[in-house]
Amino acid sequence: MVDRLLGLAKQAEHPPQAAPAAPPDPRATVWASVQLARNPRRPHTLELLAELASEFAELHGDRLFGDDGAIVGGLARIDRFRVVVVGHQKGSDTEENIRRNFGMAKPEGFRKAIRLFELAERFGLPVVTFVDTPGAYPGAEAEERGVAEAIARSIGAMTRLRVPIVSVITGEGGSGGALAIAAGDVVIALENAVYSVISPEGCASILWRTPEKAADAALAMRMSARDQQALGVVDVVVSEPGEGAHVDPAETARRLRAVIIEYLTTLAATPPDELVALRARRYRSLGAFQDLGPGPEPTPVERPGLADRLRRAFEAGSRTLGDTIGGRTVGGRDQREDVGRLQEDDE
Amino acid sequence: MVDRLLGLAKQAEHPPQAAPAAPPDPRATVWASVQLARNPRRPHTLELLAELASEFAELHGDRLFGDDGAIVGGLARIDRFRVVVVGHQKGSDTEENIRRNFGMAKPEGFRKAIRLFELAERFGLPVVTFVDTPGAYPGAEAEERGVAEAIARSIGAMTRLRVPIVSVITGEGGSGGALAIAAGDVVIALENAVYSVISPEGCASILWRTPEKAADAALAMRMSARDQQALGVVDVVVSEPGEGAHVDPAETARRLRAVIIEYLTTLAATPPDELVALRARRYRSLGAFQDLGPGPEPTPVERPGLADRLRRAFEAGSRTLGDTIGGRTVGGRDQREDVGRLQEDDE
Amino acid sequence: MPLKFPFRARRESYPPDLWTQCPGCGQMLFNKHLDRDLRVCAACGHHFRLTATARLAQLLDPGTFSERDEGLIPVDPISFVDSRAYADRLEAARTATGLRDAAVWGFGSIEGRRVAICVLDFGFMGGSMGSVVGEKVARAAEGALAESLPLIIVSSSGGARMQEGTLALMQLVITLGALDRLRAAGVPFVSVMADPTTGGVFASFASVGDVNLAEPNALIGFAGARVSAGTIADELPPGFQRSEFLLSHGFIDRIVHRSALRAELARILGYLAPAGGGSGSGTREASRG
Amino acid sequence: MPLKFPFRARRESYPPDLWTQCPGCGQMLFNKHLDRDLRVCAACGHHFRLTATARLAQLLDPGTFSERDEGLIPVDPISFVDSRAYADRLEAARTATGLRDAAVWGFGSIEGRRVAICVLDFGFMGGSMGSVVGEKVARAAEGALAESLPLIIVSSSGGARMQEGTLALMQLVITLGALDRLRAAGVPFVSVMADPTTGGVFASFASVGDVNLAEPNALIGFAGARVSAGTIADELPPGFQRSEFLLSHGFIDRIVHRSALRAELARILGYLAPAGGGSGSGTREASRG
Ligand SMILES: [Zn+2]
Ligand SMILES: [Zn+2]
Repeated sequence: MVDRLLGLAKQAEHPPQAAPAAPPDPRATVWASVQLARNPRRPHTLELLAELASEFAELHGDRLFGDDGAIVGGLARIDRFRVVVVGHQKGSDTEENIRRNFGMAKPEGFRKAIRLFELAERFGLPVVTFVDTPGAYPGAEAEERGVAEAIARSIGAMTRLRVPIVSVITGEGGSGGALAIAAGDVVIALENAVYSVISPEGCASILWRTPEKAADAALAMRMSARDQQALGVVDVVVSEPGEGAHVDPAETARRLRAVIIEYLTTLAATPPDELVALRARRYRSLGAFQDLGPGPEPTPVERPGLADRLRRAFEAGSRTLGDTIGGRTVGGRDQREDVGRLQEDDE
Repeated sequence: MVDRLLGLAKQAEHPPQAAPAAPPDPRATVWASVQLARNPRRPHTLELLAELASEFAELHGDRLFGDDGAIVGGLARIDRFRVVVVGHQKGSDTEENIRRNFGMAKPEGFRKAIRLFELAERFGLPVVTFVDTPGAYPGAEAEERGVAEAIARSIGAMTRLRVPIVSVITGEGGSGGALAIAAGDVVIALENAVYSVISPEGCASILWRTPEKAADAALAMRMSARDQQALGVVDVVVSEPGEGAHVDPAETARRLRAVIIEYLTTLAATPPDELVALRARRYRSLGAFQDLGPGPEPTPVERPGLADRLRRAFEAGSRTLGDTIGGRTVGGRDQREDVGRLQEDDE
Repeated sequence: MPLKFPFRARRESYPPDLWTQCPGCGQMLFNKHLDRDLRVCAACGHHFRLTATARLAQLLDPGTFSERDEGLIPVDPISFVDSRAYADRLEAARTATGLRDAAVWGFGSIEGRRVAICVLDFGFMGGSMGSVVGEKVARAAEGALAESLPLIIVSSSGGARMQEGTLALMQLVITLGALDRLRAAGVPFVSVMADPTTGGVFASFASVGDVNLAEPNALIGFAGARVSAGTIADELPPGFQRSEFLLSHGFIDRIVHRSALRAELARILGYLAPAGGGSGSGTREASRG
Repeated sequence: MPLKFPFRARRESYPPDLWTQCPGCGQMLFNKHLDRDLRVCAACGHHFRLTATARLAQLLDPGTFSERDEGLIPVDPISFVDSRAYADRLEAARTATGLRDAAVWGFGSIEGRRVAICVLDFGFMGGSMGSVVGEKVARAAEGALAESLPLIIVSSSGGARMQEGTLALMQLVITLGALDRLRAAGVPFVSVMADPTTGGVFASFASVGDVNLAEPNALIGFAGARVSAGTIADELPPGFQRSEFLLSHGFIDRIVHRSALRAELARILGYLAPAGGGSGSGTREASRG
């Protein structure tokens, strides 16, 4: 099953990237992606759905406090699949941006997502999520209503969901507010999408003590889609038309649609128990550490694992490491035995 | 099992009531109970727990919005039983009444109850609830945050809970705000507790067009504990010391404690599936109607059922009908066959 | 089996050759046109209340409704008397509506898809829920469960029926218990809230749909607006307890114009209960949400 | 097996014969007394941060701690360099604390009751969660599950560790997945939040305890107060992001003074994981909450 997914990930990366003409400045390159990911004309969830889906019935509300415009969701038909969609929604103009809170969800947004995830599970519908947020809303009212708890519960719900989850990072994958709806069985990213543990400005403010160093932080965090693919956090990168998704949203959606359908097809054939176990394995493999074993004396001999391979790869300076390392990185954990109590019937 | 509970209900009604010296004015009698049920010195959940339980660790919060002082809950030890307690809490003075919102819960109170019910189920702890509220808070903020939805979810949670639930109406059983935590396997009531579908003032305002007729409404709704026992809504009535619970809270708690322990003992021995099925049967039997069967022509021949028996009982003018009808009223539905898809192994 | 009422048919309060004034915009509407427009004002979109008969006729494919439990009739369990005896009120409601109580349930089809459906009729004692209404809602849920058919409930009710005392209150438990078993089995329930959906009906089955729909501008709330405003001196927010208020506060999925309701239900059921077993969807199993 | 640290023991920043000024009340506290008082100011109740060693020593019965997975060490997966390389920061943290990373987990006893316990040490890079911390939390949950022992996690962390990039973010999924399996099995998890519990730690395991406890006046929040105040021009409410604020907003069950924490944990576990199988409680089964 893992091999099947890996094979699919490699195939799915179409159309193939042309080799870059000259080695670009990696700092400028990643910062260009950050800018493209934030481009207000970039298609967001609703714009993509208009092209991707033949039908969309939006469902509103968390049944607890409100209806958050920063996260939309509902029932959609993508090709022959009936799915539940959940996605961040930024505005395309100032009025909509205010209404959508610039795609920064409050607790009610994440709790709407949880409700829709559970609806999907109850009726056996696969979930497709679209991720594009600077992060969860950092204001006082979000803290008051427990934004951290809501994010944790949403991630927790995704780990146990007994239906397929396809997540697509379409723009900004900003920290916990992104991950809250991004913990899919497979994570697809658009070419200029970015994904990071903290915003580059936030990282720069803390570690460089000035937000001006955001581009340095973006590079240091390896936040480009390709670098995230190299890390294994992203499974497959979908190239964007022309100078970026915003120049041709329809073509962008067309390309995404093909990959989403491929993954839905594979995942729909996977029994729920296996799906949940594979999802747990996928995330469990995304940690980089060494185990020196028990005993008081450290044995600082590194085994060649994920970390080494990544370090070598990044030091090579390539921006498109995903191609050389493969669609999904599962190495570094191969020698370990205790990956939890999962059923691994087909291994 | 039903017989066992019925038998227990009869025994548990101790100490036996002395026969009333002269037939009291039923309207004055029920109104006296309403006044006693609302007496600010009447012991509420925390006061009763101080006497009932050897230990109480309050747990706070709904994990969603706030901590509602009108409903308290936590972990308690009653005799040899470890239980989860949930109960309304009115204040004993103005300051506390404001903090407790006069025992009128907002959505966060009911959602705290749901959280604690689910905690109890997860760890196999029986639930004991204490009910004493004028009703759910009727203000705009409660409506905004979905007080009706919260009540519905709380009742729904109680119908599926796989642990025993003992509910005690200690004071005012005010409508949906009371029922939200009162849908137990067994419902105990203090002698002067009242239980009604709407407050007597509200009922009078609507049907008599003046709240002045509240005593008439109280009588018409049969809201006394004894009348509720006659209806089968209350299983057992526990007599109060002296002029009422407020004159001797410790003795009141002592009497309640004995009945609670008896029911916990019986219910703890019941397998969860049976518990849930019996609970469903209990409530399903609390409807009074006739079935004329299919066909266009009505056949207005009443079968002697719950309704008839109740009508005869009430027309007799007695205030202590529960004694004559028995601890639990299950009649009137005996001839019906489709009480749902419950397992009724022991019948 | 077509809908049949054993009693005298309700006297239509709007004879087809007369006019009705719209409470929304004040315009005089020719009743024939109002009926053609599904009793929605063509000028301002005000949704008039519907009888159970009219509601079923609008939502279901013609000739598909088969009523169940039509023989259930209310009794007067607590011999309730205010200015008038409950028994007399029941008799008057029967005469006025031709119904035996405020709920009708049965099986029918919506765009060819079979469903269990229960509708409330506000004309029968304000659509209030006593033992018969609670029992019918529960039986509708059990019928849906037994045949694995989606359940639709259209609410229009002032809440619990005071005249049945706490037995009316117990219907909250009865209906929610039946719906919880339906939910556990993975059978869909769509709640449609029409004007008004308040009190014990809103605090029980109407709130807990897998999908909650509402007609525009329906009064939906727990405490009546007058009670709420009178009891607590809050300044009520604009649109308080109307569909749009509920939508913005997260309790309703969609507000649907009556003319679109039938298609909308069919569309939603196409996801939650796909005809033909959902070949396109993921593995279907009855998992507990 | 007693706690053992392979590296040089942490240099205590408070030599026992010297004084420490309390940041809460400004009073000078004799370190020997401060240690005796579990590092709580006797004057104002300010709770100083604890090392992992001190926390374990305070909570567990003496000599009962048996560490697990002490051989897990961090790597530098994305060759992260800001003003200083991640590798150098790790080395400095190791030297300063004697720890290999910010989490220690193992088995021990609290008042004779065996538990799995994981504690974070703010002294190691602000208690931040990288791959080792996430893995240790997950293994603690799995250890608790395997032995059906209650799990206790004491958090003190600034959040996810930026230097591990999105791999640090993925630890939210890893820890929550492991805890969800624990929850499904009906094994209790008590989360204890010490100062500070913020960012990705609060947005993952720390939030989802069956019971959530907090030490008094601990900083607990998602966005840092500075970030929050700076990003959005809200006037911050009083006590913002402190334990008491979280309690009143419904996210914490109880605020517990450090001197009572051990007894409180024993008391709560007496309900959720009764020794001897809970003879007094109802039928126990692993039902999904
Ligand atoms: Zn009009
Ligand atoms: Zn101090």
